[in-house]
This record gives sequence, structure tokens and C-alpha cells, in this order.
Amino acid sequence: MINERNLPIFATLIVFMMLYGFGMYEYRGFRDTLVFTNLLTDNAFLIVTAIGMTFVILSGGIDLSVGSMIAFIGVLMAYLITSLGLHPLAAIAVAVLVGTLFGAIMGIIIAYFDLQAFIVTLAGMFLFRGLAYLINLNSVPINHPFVTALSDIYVPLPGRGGLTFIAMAMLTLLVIGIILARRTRFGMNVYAIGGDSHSAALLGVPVKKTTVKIYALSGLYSALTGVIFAIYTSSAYPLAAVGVELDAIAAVVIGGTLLSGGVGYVFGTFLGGMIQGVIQTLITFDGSLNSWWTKLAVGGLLLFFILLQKGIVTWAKRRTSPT
Amino acid sequence: MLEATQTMTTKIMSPINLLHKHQKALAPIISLLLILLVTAIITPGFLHLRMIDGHLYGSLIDILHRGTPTAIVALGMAVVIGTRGIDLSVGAVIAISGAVTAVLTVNTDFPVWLVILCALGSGLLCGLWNGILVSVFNIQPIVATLILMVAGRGIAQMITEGQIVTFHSDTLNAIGNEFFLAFPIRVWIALALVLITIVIMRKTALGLFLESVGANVRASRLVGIEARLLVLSAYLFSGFCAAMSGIILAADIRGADANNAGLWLELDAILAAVLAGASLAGGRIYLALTIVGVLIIQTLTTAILTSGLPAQYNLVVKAAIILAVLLVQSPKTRQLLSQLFRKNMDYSA
Amino acid sequence: GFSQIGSESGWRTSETESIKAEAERRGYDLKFSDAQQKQENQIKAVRSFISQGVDGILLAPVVETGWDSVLKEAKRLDIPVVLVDRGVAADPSLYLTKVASDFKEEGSLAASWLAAETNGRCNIVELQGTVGSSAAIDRKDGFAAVIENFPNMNVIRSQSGDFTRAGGKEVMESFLKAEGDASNICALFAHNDDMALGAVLAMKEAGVEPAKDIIVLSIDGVPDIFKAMMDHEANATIELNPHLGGPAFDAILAHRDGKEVDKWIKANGPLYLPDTAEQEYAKRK
Amino acid sequence: MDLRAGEIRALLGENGAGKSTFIKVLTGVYERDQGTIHLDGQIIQAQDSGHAQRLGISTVYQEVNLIPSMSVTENLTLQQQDKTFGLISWKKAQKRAMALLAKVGLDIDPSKQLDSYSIAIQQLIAIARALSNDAKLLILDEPTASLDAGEIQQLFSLMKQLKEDGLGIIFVTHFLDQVYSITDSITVLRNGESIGTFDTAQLPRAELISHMVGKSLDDLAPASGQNRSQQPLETLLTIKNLGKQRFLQPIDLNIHAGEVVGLAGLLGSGRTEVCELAYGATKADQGETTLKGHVLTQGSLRSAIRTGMGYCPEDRKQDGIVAELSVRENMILALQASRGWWSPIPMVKQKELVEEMIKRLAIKTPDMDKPIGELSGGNQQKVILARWLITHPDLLILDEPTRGIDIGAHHEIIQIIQELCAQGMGLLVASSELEELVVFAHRVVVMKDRHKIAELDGEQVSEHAILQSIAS
Ligand SMILES: Nc1ncnc2c1ncn2[C@@H]1O[C@H](COP(=O)(O)OP(=O)(O)OP(=O)(O)O)[C@@H](O)[C@H]1O
Ligand SMILES: Nc1ncnc2c1ncn2[C@@H]1O[C@H](COP(=O)(O)OP(=O)(O)OP(=O)(O)O)[C@@H](O)[C@H]1O
Ligand SMILES: [Mg+2]
Ligand SMILES: [Mg+2]
Repeated sequence: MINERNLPIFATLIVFMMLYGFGMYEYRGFRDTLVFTNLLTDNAFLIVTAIGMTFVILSGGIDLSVGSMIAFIGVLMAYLITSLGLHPLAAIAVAVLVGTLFGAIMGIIIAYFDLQAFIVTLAGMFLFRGLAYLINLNSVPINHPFVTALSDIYVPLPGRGGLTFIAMAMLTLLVIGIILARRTRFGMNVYAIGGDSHSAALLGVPVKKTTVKIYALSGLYSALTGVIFAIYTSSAYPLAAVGVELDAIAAVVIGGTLLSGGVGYVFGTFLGGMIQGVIQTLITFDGSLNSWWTKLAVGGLLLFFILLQKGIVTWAKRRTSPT
Repeated sequence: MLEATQTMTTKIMSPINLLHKHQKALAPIISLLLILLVTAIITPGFLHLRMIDGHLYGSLIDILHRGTPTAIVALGMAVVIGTRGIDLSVGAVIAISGAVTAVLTVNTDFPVWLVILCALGSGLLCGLWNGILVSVFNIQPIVATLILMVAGRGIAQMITEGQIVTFHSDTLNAIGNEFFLAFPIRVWIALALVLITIVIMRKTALGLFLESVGANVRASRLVGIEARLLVLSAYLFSGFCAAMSGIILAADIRGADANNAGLWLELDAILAAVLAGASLAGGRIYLALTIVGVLIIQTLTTAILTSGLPAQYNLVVKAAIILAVLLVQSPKTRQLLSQLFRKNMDYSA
Repeated sequence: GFSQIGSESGWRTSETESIKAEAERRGYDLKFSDAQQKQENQIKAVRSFISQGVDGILLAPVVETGWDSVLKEAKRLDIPVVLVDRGVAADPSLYLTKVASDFKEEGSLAASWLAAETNGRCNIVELQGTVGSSAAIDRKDGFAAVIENFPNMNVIRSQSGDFTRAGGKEVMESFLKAEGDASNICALFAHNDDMALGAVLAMKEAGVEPAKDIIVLSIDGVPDIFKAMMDHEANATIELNPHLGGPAFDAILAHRDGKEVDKWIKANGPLYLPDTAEQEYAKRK
Repeated sequence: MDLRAGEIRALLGENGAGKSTFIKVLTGVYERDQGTIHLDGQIIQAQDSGHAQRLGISTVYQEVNLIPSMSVTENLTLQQQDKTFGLISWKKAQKRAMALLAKVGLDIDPSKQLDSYSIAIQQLIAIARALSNDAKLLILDEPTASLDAGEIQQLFSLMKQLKEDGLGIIFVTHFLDQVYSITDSITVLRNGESIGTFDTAQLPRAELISHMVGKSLDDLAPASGQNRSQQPLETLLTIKNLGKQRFLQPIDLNIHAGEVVGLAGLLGSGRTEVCELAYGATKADQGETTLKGHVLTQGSLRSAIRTGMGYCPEDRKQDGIVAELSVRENMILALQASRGWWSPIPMVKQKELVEEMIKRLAIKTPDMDKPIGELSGGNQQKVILARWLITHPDLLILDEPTRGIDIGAHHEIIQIIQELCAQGMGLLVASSELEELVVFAHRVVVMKDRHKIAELDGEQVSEHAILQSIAS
């Protein structure tokens, strides 16, 4: 039985399947599993960031710093590996730790100084990009055998497709995210704060501590994205992932999460990210659009699917509303 | 004895109380002054103003001049934020209105006023589009305007066919660069727009309705405020402001750069409104302070440019100063400070 | 398939148009993808070209690193990849060839010309491109490497104008203010023409005569800069050749016929001066 | 103040006396600046509400403070989830939620979102939640506002049982009957100061009131019944067959000028729905509303207001106050909205109107520019009422107008209702307090299961008759 609260997710799922079905109908190449597994790999970085962002948005906040964080972590990792000669695993550990810490610091400023998340994380966005520039202006290759080995992991599937390390990492992080959101006290606290932070405090939710944890978690997920991105491209670049924050927010919101907080699911975010990926894939498969038509098509398809999703939700609500 | 001490403390406290009452307004202004002061110390001559051919010349004028487009956009943004919305599309609208201005000037023999009207009209159209998505279709503002943010630049490029279209028009050039009564004309335009907006907001009930809708839509609807219409108008206004800014920016470089005009300007505009004390959760907005917020951001940019700092440090410095300004403004910091202050008072007593 | 970076400047648009026109002339079916300045989009595009089974891929990489794995994939399926207008930092065996100019060389060429023009005595202000972009880094380095040899040539101010006209104008304004008066500045070196054009506006508004009081030197060779040279507002530009389609398609054909192809087909453009500006402008219009 | 185990203490005082504030200080929501709190002989200092819970103080705050967007189960088990292998088990949680709801006599679907239930149900859920941990001290801040008699009886028997188990209970209410029927002792607050603690059995009603308001009872003339024989004038509002699927069965209703029609019924019987449909806050899918001869367009509140309607909603927090705006702005909002944005009320006039209302309703606020969110609950309610009184509507719909209002003002409001109706206004008043309905209503419409089951007129109107028709 479809619960009323699950409706947006079902709507998103339907939209995704319609979109994918259209691709299969229109382009022969789309029918390979390759296209699907490519979607998983190519959108892994977006989805992982968006999972962290989901928690932030569920709590009624926003994190604009994720794109810069990805670049910063990548550059930091490259610096640790190539200049300091650290083993990639150690470098990853350090980088992830630094990312989480920076996230937590933003959380502390937001929670304990009562400042708006939007602008604190905007400052974070400037700061991390700036720090990335300070470490390194150039793009640097990361040519460590370990990193190459990771990016070469590949579990082939029938139909030309296959799961890369990145895709598997993303799926793992997705499962962790889902469990964290629905099956832990932390997750429930996030929903409560997003629903009504004043009431949450009166109900005994440690609002400030949880807020710090939320931004630390978002820092962690975007730092992991930085790592994934570095493995994906075997390199680091201070200008990487510009504007990913907006894509991530869009993925979260398309996935049915309310920007005002309190309502939404991590799995929806996954679908939201995949929908964005399919839109892009469709446009490249078409391949006849010039630069401006590409932009119009991205915007137009986004609009179309949001409206479609809204329509499905309204329609289903009318049908399942209580008697 | 006791009485005497009491009057003493009231005397001391009363200016502090006054400060307390206007703290919200003071924080951004003090931040601005501090940044100006520090810059003046680092870069001598920063505050220097000269009169050349009847107009003022100097970095301070540059700040006003450069801050104008952002200020106009921020004005519209503040209004939208008041309704618990956000408008990410302003950069794209700037590109569209710039493109319209340039293409109409080059390809038609429309008089300038008509060109400007068309450009403003394109902005209103964009605002209408956003407003309909938000208030009629109930799409969350950030996504609704994200659509135009992406597609809008495509539209602008389509209009200019991907080229930077340069044009020559004395009137537009005057709007972009010339002076009137010692100040740039565009500063006068912005000033007029800001004043008119403030007067309309405060002298009619529009401001009240806007803040009411932003703070509690359900309650506002129940007292008979047409919330939808109001939200729609807020986006219309924001589109109008962005278009105005687009004309100025195009006039500035005498060309329309569909790809880069107003890029990331939305973030500066939001930042300004928030520095002024607006909450993204809707409610109270402070239009005049928003302009102060813009000046803070622009002073920072201009100061970094004149300081001779290598380009890669720009962002770190900007981030650090924004954080500092934020912390200064945080009521929590004030609380901490006033606690310290009180302690000191106790010691001295 | 052709994966383009985006359409951020007039130059890039003409590059796209040129390659499309070339493909059409030859009767090829060209799949075009605009990456909106994002490497991740380019990787996706190349991947989907591969999954569509194209015969060859043209890639204008937004950044030099990070292409190894997709290039390997293309190689595995034996799809030749030609890099246009920029190189990548990957094993050269992974791509067929690169049709590009050398940003460093452009920087050096600009510096040498300026040194000759000013007898090695000049205070220069520099308008950098977007911080971190390879064009900005290499042009800056190439320029600096030559300047180093001339003790009396100095870059006194250098800031980023983000490759845009508005950026160039704003930064130039602040340079003029910061230097107090223009007599201290002998030349402007801008990493692209658009910034130079913006800076020219700033100079005119500050009462400084561009090209006379301050030498204006930039890179790209877009039509508007030739126009400016005709009006005696700019001194020199180095062309960045946008017509890379021809050599790129030739290389793919040659590869199909089993011929060896050079790893770097240089497409450096010459330095243009005002005397030829009129013809060049007419040619490009 | 001290409280023994197994004692039920009433905390009384006028609106804004500081009852809720006291409770929030006790549970660490507000920082205190002096004094100590002992629990079981130990000094405690709750850092925040969660800490207080762990210390054994369980609280139901005045406004329903639950999370509207979460399910009932989630609300009930927040902070005390049952886990299997370290992860929350929703099966167990559901079971626990059902058990808690049973305690307060609720039989509802706990997997549904909280805000799909009415305020009164939410109130009960909040009480259930407070019972969920083994507390030593239970604090209830106006839990009975908007509960009906049956629910209140259920709550009281629960309280008695808890008292037997040795719990201390602090109980805030404005209903003196309830105070006398359940509490052992009374602490009275006035203007943020404790006036004293008294034994309930030993304190006569009159004395209690004079302690609360600070003057003798004579000033409060008892509310007098209506002169019901007076024939109402013309018909003001006609509702014909108005209904909405799954919301309200179609009903017919007339209201004449100078007449008060009461709406009575149990929780969830559909009183609020009648108010909402009549006003147009919810769009009906059948029937029509005619006001003063004009047929109202469904779904256009502005047209309803312009024709002369006013509506004071039940859910003060969500539908009533605009918390960030000042008392003045909140009060003139409806009047201003009816005039339109282009014709602002001059500031002098605004101040005059607001000043008068503050005086008339004895609204406790330091000045009219204070954000309304910072007023006490009862005072907020008065402001919302005043918002509509100054618009002088022809027809005023009031949904639980006296919810959380102290006796002094309660009285005042009843008088105002009577005055308004004497001036020819028509009123539709939904209330859980039969006592007050009987005092001012000319006619009472009784609701049950979203049906209109009876309409009592003139001399028929009595508490007994209403209860009887509900029971039938
Ligand atoms: N958040 C707040 N900020 C500032 N003042 C407040 C705040 N909450 C309450 N007050 C003030 O404290 C006083 C006491 O309020 P409190 O809520 O304790 O009253 P109360 O006795 O509970 O009244 P009621 O019966 O109306 O609920 C009021 O004058 C109110 O204006
Ligand atoms: N006993 C109940 N069981 C299930 N749902 C209920 C019950 N009581 C109320 N509800 C829900 O609460 C919602 C609101 O009810 P409604 O507003 O009609 O109550 P009411 O008659 O106005 O009573 P009150 O105002 O005292 O709460 C209804 O939509 C209904 O779904
Ligand atoms: Mg209270
Ligand atoms: Mg009700």
C-alpha cells in the first residue's frame, strides 16, 4: 500500500522509468546495461554529494560549500600523495578527516552563533575554493598504482555494462545514508529539526549538537565525493566541480525532499541524481543540439519532469485520500 | 548613595540601550566602515577623491559605480526573500535583457527608449514565468528559478547567436558610464529605484503584506491577503530589477556577453540581503540595509583588486572577511561581548 | 562525436561553428555535446559517444588531467580520439593526436614582441584569465619566462579578469586607480581579447589613450580586436586558430588508412599588428 | 515552591502572569538567573528540555509542540526509540505508540502524519508522549484547552492514577471547575511573582480569583444569559447544502443579524470543518453560501471578507499569528487586507485602534511593537480576536475563541460577543465549553461524525439538551 508520504518517491520513480523507457525506445544503444552502469558511475559523485545534502536539507538547512569541498579535497589528496609521498589510503583518510572537520566547523558556526546556513556555507564555498588555489593552481595527475588499481576495478555485467569501484562505493554510501536517515536516532532528530526546530528542542532533541553533526556529515560525504572524483579522473583540479552544489540541491529536491525541511527520503535523492544523468545522456545521444539549445533542453526537461511529478502526486493524493 | 549610583548607571546605559535598539541596523554599517578603514590603511589613497571635469574620481566612486548593478538586483532579491522565496535566475535574466538591448540596438532602428522598454519587458516576462511556477504551480522557488537560471543563458545566447554583440548608442553609453552632478548616472538611477521601492513598501501596506506572507502564508491567506498575487509580483519585481541591471551591465561594456554577464551575481545579491539581516525563512526585510550589504561586498572586491594581492588569494580573503562580518553581526557574539562588558563594569564599580 | 567545453567566449563559438561546418562539408554525421565548462560532463559525453559506437572523437578538454580512464575505454574499442585546442596530461598512446596551439608559446611570443617594441623597458599590468585555467596559467608562465631576461621589464600588477569584458574593465579601472596615474604603466598584457577590449573601455573613461599611452597586447584574434586595432585602440593580438576541424578530421582519416600521425599538429597563429587589421577584420566578419 | 510526590498542583494566574515561563525555566528551556531547583532532595539544573526529561521531568508545553510533518509514531517515540541490532525497529515503535495512545483513549492510525489530526487530537498525543517515560514530575501546561468534557474526564482519571503511582503533577489551566475537581493545592502567579500556595479545599473560589487578578471579585460581574425572546432581524448568512467529500456531509445553516449560533460537538465531530467551509478557507465541492444576499464565490476569501465576514481560526500558531510581526501589525492585518495595499491605515489611526483594543481586552504587552510571538499564549489569542473585532464584520466566525484565555478576559470576551450581537452582528461560534455556549448562543447546532445532528433553539438551549443530542 502506497503511503501518502511515499508518494513523491513513487512519482519520481515513475518519471525516471518513463524517461529511461523513452531513451530505450528512441536509441538502440540505450538498451545496453552499459548505459545504466555508466549512469551509476558518471553520476556517482553527484549522488554522493547529494546524499549528504539530503540530510542538510531535511534539517531545513542548505550547504553551498560542497562543490568547492570536492575540489579542495581532491587537490589536498593530490598534494599529500604526490608532494608528500603519502600512501593514497592515508591521504584519503586525512582528506576525509579534514573535510568532516571543516563541515563540523561550519555546523558549529551555524548552530552556536545562530547564523544562516546559506551564508555560512557560501563563505565556506569561497574559502575551500580559495584554499584549493593556495595548494595548487594547476591540474595534477595522481598516478599512484593504488589509485589506478581502484579505478580499474570492474565487475562486468551482461549487456556490455559493468560496475566500477566508484559505482559500488556510491551504492554503499547510499545504503548507509538510507539507514542513517530512517533507522537511527540521529536521522529522526534531523527530520524533527527540519519539521519544527523549536518544537524539536522542546521535545528534547539536542538541536545544536545534531546540527553540527549534520554539517559534519555533509562535509564527510562531500569529502568522500572529492575522493571519488579524484579516483574517477585520476587527477585533481582546483576548478573541479564548480556549481555541483546547485546540481546536488536540484537532485535532492527533484527526489521529493522539501527545501523547507522535514519531508523527504534519501532514496529519492538517488533517483533525482539519476534523472539529471538521464537528461544529460539523452541530450548527448541526440547530439544535434548546439550550446544554447543544450541549456534550453536541460531547463525544459527539468521543468517537464517536475511538473509531471507534481501531477502524479496530486492525482494519487486525490485517489488515496482518506474516506 | 544608592540613588546616585542608580542615576549614574541609567545615564551610562541609555546610549547603550539606544544602540541595542538599533543594533540590527548598526552591525552592517559598522562592518562597512571597518572594512573601509582597514583598506584605507593598507592601500593609501583608497579614500582619496578628486574632481575631474565636474565629476568625482576615485576608488570610492568606483565602489558605488560597480556596486550599482548588484544593488539593483539585490533590491529585487530582498523582496523575493521576504516572501520566503529565492531567485537564482537573476544572472540569466541579466544576460537576456543585455542581449535584447544589444541585438535591438544593432539590428533595428528602434529608438533607445523603446529598446530599454523591450529589455525591461523581457525581464518582467522572466519574472512572470518564475512567479507562475512558484505561486501557481507551487514549485519550490529554488528549483523553479534554477530552471530559468539554466535555460535563461541559453535564451540569451540564442538571441545573440553565441557572439558578444557590441553596439554604439550615446544614451546607453551615458547610462553605463557618464556622470551627472558629480556622480555616475547609473548611481542616480539605482538611488531613485531604491527610494521609490522603499517609499512604496513603507507608505503603502505592500511591505506589511509581503512580510506577513513570508512569515506565515496560511495566516495571511486567512485574513484575506492575496498571497499568490503578492508572491507573483515579488518575482516580477525581481525580474524587472535584474533586467535593469542587465541594461546597465551591457551599457557598461557596450556589448552583450550572454555567457558571462551577471555570472554568479545571484549569490552576491542573496549575500547582501542576508548581511542586511533578512532571513531566508521569510519575514522581515531591510531594503536600505541591503544596499549597505552590497557596498560591503563591493568594497571588499575593489579593495582586493587595488591591494595588489595575487589573484589566487582573492577567495580566501573574501571568505575570511565575510565570516568575520557574520560573526560580528551574530547576536550570540554580541551576547558574549556584552557579558564581558558587564563584567568589566562590575570590576570598575 | 565532438565534446566541446562550452560557449563561454566568442572564440569558442567560432571554433564550434568551424568544426561543425567542416564536418558538414565532408558529409560526416557529427554528434555535438556542450559540456558547460564541466569536465564531468565531458567525460559523460565521451562515454556516451563510446556507447553509441562513433567512428572518432574530437575532444576539446577543459582541463589537462583526468582523462586516462575514458581514453583507455576509447582505445579498448579502438575509437581514435583527437584532442583539439588543448592537450591532456595522459599517456600519448591513449590519443591519436593533438591539434592545438601552445599557450606557453603564445605567452612567450607576446613577451618577445613587447620586449622588442619597448627595448626591454616596460612596466606591465597583466589581466589573467580565470584562476586555475590552463590557458591562464600557461600564458602567464610563458610570458614571465621571457620577461625574466629583461631586468627592466616588470609585471607590476596582475589580477584575474575571468576572461570576460566586464572583468577586464573592472580590473583595469582598479589598476588605474591603484597606480594613481597611467604614466607608470607602459603596457597591458591580457590573456584574451575580450578582457583587453574591456580594459580599453576603462582606459578611455579614465582619460587614458589606449594604444598610445598604454600598449595593448592580447591573445585570441577575435574580430572585435581587429576592429579596435583599426581604430588605433589596440596594438597587437596573437591569433588562436579556431579552424582546427580540418586537420583533426584529416588525422582521423589518415589513421584509418593506417598512416602514422604526428602526436602534435601545431596550430599556432601569428601575431597581428594594426597594419593588416582591416583585411583581417573583413576576412572574419 | 515545593511539590510532594503524589500531589497535583494547579498553577494559576492571568494571561501573561508567567506560568509558561516558569515551566520553561524549570525544564531548562530558558536560562534562569537565580534560585535552585531540587528534585528528590538533589539540586538539579536542567540544561535543556532533553536533559530535564532524563532527569525525570516530563512536560507538555502550552502550544502543541510536536513535529507536524512526522508521523504520530515518530512523534511519540522521538528520543526513545526501540532498537534491534542498534537500528530503530518501526514495528516495535508502532506497538509502543499504540499502547501510549490507548492510555489517553485514542484509537487512531499512528502511521499517519501528525498534522492530519485536529489540534485537540494533537494535544492528546502530546500528553501521551509525556507519559511515555517514567517521570517523577509531570507538567501539563493548559492541556485541556479545546478538549471536550469526555476527553477531560479521561485525562483526569489518568492523572489520578498517576498520582497514586506517586508522581507529582503541575497542572496549568484557566478552568476553575477543573482546578477544584482534581488538584490538591494551588500556586498563584501574578505579574511574574508568586502570590502564594494554598490548599485547594480551603480556598474559596472568590478568594482565588481575587488572588489571581489582584482585585476583588465585585469588579467581575457574572455573565448574564441572553434575552432569547428577542426576535432576530433579517437573515445574514444562508448555507445551503454545503459540503465536501471526505470532509463534511452537506449541511444547511442560517444565521440572522444579531444572533449567535453555537457549534457544539465532540472532538473531530466537524465543527472546525463547518467554520472553514462557511468562511471559504476550504473550498466546498457542493452547495452555496449566501451572505447578505450575495452568493459567495467558492475559494475566494477576499470576496467573503469584503462582503463582511471574519474568521478567527482554531489553530493559533499555524493559522493565526504571524509570529515575527508586531502586535500592532498583527492586529491591523485583517482590516488592512480588506482595504487593499494601496490605502494604508494612517499610523495615528493604527495606534489609536490598537491602543483601544489592548485596553479593552487587557492584553499584556510592554508595547505594541513587540513581536507577537513573544507574548503569552492567551495574549496572542486576544490579539487575534482583536484583529477581527476592529474590522467590524457583519458575520464573525469564531473557532474556539476562548482557548487559553484567563477568566477575566474570558468574561470580557463573552461580553464583547453579546455586545456585538446586540449591535446587529451575526456570530458563529464553535466551542468545546458548553457552559459558555449556553450563555451566549441563541441557537446551537450540534455536530456528530461530520453531520449536523440537531439544532436547538431558544429555550431548548441547555447543556443537558446538547449532551443528550450528542449521546443519542
Ligand atoms: N519568548 C519570549 N520572549 C520575550 N518575552 C516573552 C517570551 N515568552 C513570554 N514572554 C513574556 O513573559 C510574560 C509571561 O508569559 P507566559 O507565557 O509565562 O504567560 P502565561 O502565564 O503562561 O500566560 P498564558 O495563560 O496566556 O499562557 C509575558 O508578558 C510575555 O510577554
Ligand atoms: N476521534 C478521531 N479519530 C480519528 N480522527 C479524528 C478524530 N477526531 C478528529 N480526527 C481528525 O481530526 C481532524 C479535525 O477534526 P475537526 O477539526 O473536525 O474537529 P472539531 O470537531 O473541530 O473538534 P475540535 O475543534 O475540538 O478538535 C479530522 O480531519 C479528523 O481526521
Ligand atoms: Mg502560558
Ligand atoms: Mg475544531
